[in-house]
Amino acid sequence: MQFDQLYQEIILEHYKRPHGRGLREPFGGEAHHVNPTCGDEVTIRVAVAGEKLADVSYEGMGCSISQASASVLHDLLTDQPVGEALKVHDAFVELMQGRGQVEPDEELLGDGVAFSGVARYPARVKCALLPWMAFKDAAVRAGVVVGPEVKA
Amino acid sequence: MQFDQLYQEIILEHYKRPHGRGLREPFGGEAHHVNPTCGDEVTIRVAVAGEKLADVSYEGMGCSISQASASVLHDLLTDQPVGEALKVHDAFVELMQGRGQVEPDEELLGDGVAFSGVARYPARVKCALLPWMAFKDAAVRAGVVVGPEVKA
Amino acid sequence: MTTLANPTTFDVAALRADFPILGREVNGHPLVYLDSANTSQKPRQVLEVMRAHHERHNGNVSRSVHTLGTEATLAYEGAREKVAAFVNAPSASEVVFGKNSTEAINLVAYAFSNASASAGGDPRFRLGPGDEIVVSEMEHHSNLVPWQLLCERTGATLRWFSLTEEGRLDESSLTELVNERTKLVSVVHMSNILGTINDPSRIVARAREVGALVMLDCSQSVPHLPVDVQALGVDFIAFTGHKMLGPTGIGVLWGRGELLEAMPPVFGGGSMIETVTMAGSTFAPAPARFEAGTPPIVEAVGLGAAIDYLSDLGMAAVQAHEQEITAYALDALSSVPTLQIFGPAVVEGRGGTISFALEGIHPHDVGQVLDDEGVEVRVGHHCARPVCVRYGVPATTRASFYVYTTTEEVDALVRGLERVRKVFG
Amino acid sequence: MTTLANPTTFDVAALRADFPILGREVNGHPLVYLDSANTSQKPRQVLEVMRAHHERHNGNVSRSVHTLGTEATLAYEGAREKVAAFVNAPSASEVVFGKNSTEAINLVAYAFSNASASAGGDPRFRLGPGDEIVVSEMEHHSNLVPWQLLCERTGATLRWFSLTEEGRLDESSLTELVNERTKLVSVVHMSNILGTINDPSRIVARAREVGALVMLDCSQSVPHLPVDVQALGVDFIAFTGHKMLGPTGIGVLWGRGELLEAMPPVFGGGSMIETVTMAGSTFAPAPARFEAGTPPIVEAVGLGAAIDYLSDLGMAAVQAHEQEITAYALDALSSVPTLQIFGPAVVEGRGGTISFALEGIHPHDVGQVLDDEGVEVRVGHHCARPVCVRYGVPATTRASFYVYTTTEEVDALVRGLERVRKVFG
Ligand SMILES: Cc1ncc(COP(=O)(O)O)c(C=O)c1O
Ligand SMILES: Cc1ncc(COP(=O)(O)O)c(C=O)c1O
Repeated sequence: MQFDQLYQEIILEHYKRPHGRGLREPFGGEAHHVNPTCGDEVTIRVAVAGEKLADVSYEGMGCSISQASASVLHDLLTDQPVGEALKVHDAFVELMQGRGQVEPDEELLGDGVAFSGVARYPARVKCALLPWMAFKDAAVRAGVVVGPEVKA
Repeated sequence: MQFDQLYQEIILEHYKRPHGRGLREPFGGEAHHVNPTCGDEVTIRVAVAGEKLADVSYEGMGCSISQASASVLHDLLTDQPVGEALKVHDAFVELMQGRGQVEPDEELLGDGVAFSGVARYPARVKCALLPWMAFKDAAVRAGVVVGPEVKA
Repeated sequence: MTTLANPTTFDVAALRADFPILGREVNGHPLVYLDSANTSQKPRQVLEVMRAHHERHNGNVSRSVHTLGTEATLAYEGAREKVAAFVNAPSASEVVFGKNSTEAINLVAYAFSNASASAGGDPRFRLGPGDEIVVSEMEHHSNLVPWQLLCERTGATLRWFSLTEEGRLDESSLTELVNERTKLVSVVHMSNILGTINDPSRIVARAREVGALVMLDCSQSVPHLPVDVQALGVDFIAFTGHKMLGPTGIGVLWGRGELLEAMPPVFGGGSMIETVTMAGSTFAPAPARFEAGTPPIVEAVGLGAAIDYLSDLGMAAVQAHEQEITAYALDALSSVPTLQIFGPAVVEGRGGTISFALEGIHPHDVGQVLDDEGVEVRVGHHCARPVCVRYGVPATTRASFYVYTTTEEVDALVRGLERVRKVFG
Repeated sequence: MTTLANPTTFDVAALRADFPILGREVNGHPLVYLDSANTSQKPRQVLEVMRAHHERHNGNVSRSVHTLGTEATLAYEGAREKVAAFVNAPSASEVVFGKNSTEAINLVAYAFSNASASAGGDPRFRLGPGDEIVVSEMEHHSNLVPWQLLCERTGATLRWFSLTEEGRLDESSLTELVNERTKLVSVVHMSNILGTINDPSRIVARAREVGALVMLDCSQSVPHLPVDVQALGVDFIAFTGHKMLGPTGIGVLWGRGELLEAMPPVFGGGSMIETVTMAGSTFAPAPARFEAGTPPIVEAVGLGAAIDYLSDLGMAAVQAHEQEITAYALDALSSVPTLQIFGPAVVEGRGGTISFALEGIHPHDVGQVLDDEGVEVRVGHHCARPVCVRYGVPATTRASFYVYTTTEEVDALVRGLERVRKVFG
């Protein structure tokens, strides 16, 4: 059923027991994003060490989808080489904007695959993307060079 | 037929051979009115002598209805006692705004009765009323005391 | 149309048959539409009038002498008369059509700035540094942001009523807040988030003492209760067609005739002029002066049909029905564990719009589970973010009722909330 | 839908069956509707899409997570994409919906005044004494009065192109008229009174030289010919749904993305915000920033359906059909004694809108007699009074054509004019 695909166990798990939550020092860039329709907020901090993202920390308040998405983002990107992290970012954004037509890459996206069902709910895509958009801004502020804007 | 009631012979006669046309001196008040939807214009001058309207002169440019109406207005109001003229004015306005439901007073309105058919054409009521509205303003400026505003 | 002999009641089940959309399913369940404060559904009577207009009488208004144009003009102006009668306006020429409430409010705000910018502006509409505009913390963004922008443009100061814990206007500071510097007070008649119905009488009395104008945002009141502009004693009201069984694309500004006459034009264009030359123009009297361009013709006609429908029901009956549903819902919701209501907990002085929170569960998730059951509620800040801030929540879940709402639908909401608590408990 | 294999033509007789109103009678005669430049008739395909939206998918947009809200949002945003594609806009986010062309033009005018009033306003939109705005003597009041009012608000100067005897823009003074002081040139693409189609390419080139923005009033062109904003090279265009087979209550502002981003908000309210506090607000990116309040949802959906209908016909075919009718009408009208045409006498560089005078007979009377024959034409100054002044007449009679117009209808017009001459001769 579509609804169960939206709220997959993995998402509810991340929501109830988020990984790596909390804003940590040191960091190279920070971004705060708001979803204007619902007031959900997230702050992301990115710490770069050499070629790697040494830490991606976050704080936020919002629905299960946006909070679980931040938790998954933390898992997927922390300790990753910068180039790899941006690839994951792009793959996640592509999945979310695919209206349910994009086949997710399990290798790349890990728990992020659980968000496939969200792509069928246009009103919720913004929730899932909120931390990822903030991450991108934070990464830029941390000095990471990224590709062209992706629109949510 | 409705259409023939609109363009009664009397109206076409007044249109083709208007009575008392031209702006004359002396006058006590003048008013210039424009119909904003079609650009029709009329200027009316009122000269009061004692209790009487010594002259109602006019100049204008517009359709058969507005021009014939000015001609009839001149006929009906010139040389009339002020009170009588205002009665005629009010009767004419009432006839025009009556959507064809008002029985005109032949005694009072003379050739003005020919405009009964116009009242069935909401878009043309403004044409017929144009000179009468200007007359009222001109009369006020000539010192005549009139009743409350009537809206066209 | 479904009216009964008793003027204070109507047969809701029969009336529902007038609303085609109520027959549809959502996610395999019968639609339970509890989002009428956001936008209402439309009865077939309204849709049929609009269709007939399109198929028989479509023409542009106030510009043609031809038959179609005349018929369209009569229909459009007839709608204006219906609107005037519905809110007991002294004259149809006090009714200005625009596209929604938001535009109506902005129109007044820009009349203030245009009057302030021109030397000959009417003093009642002239604003500058030192002058004050008063709103409340309960406003919809549409009755807040236009005044914030106006204050930025003119240098005036925005002030506001705060709210009590119970979700009512705190009028304790009325005399200080509305003072000699106040040029305008603009407050909401019925809150779209708390359901609170404000009685503007003390505010109006105080405004009269200090010579301030009063605008009432009636977007939520005109659809749901009898509104009489003369009894209210205010200067302007705004409301919107789509929340009162009419189509989108049509809104109303009502203003006292002498004020509309004193207001400078805001939008320039066709139909609002008296005469135009390249060097300058003069303007038509109200309401035409404020209706530049081709107006929402078929939308006004649709609003007229919606007003006919509501008038046939009787606004007193509409309000009585909603009071009943609201009392039932307040009671039923109080049985849901961990549920907290924002706004008045009693039916007195409130309408059929109830915002609430389930402890620890985000409104988005509440709304999503309910939608899966066919229950359509709104979640978010409801374009009234300061209210959320006031009560310390980022967002709420809101159920709102209308003429077609039944107690069974409230039951479906309560059942849905049980499932929400199961999924996220 | 009535398309034929040949892409440059369609079967008008068959297409007419799509328009219910064309089956009605006026004063005992079959309706001959020659007033499409004023407002067009609507095919049943458009009416059906609107009705289906009301009966199945009605909800408010961009505010709900529920199914109805999501469906309504997809329909509304889908319409935005159709509009963008129709005028070849690079992105749907460059399409701003409002209630008509007039609002679209006023929106740009108020963006200029708001930018001028604030210290941080983008220099391209800042206006003051010494700056100039250029229009033409051919403008509809809706593309003239907003700029007059803007100049009054800011102290800028309004200047204009004059017209040639043949009814064309006189561009001989282009380099003097559009100069370093010019901030904006706003001209009509196709005149609603003369029928003239202006080629903006020289104006655009000159504006680029001096750094001025260019707006094109496409109210009459988008409905009748292929319009490509990228090929035109302008900065803004405005058009209106009701003239292109869509409903009233919907209009479009297209603007280049980077310009929309640089424009301050005009109307405040719901949906145009990023975050709101009592003390101040921040705003959403375009197009949302310019769509305060509940937008004309079903009207946008109707416009989308109208665009589908026109696209199925093919805009090249639509234009070809009108060229044919116009050539026929220019020829037929030239046979009427004492008839004088205002505007280009040849079909080249003009559209299917023909204004004329019958010597000594007032247009009101012409229109009235024609209406008695079921022939609906517009009479008056057509919201372009300066054009009338230019050609020394208070008003004109205007016949205008569209996809459903036939040569038989032109014949009926010519027969009607004979009767006019009999009654008033
Ligand atoms: C050239 C032109 N510009 C602007 C307008 C205004 O369009 P609307 O009345 O839909 O705002 C019109 C039509 O009335 C027009 O023909
Ligand atoms: C109290 C209140 N004011 C203003 C508005 C704005 O109405 P609209 O969006 O139709 O302009 C709304 C509804 O959205 C409302 O509930």
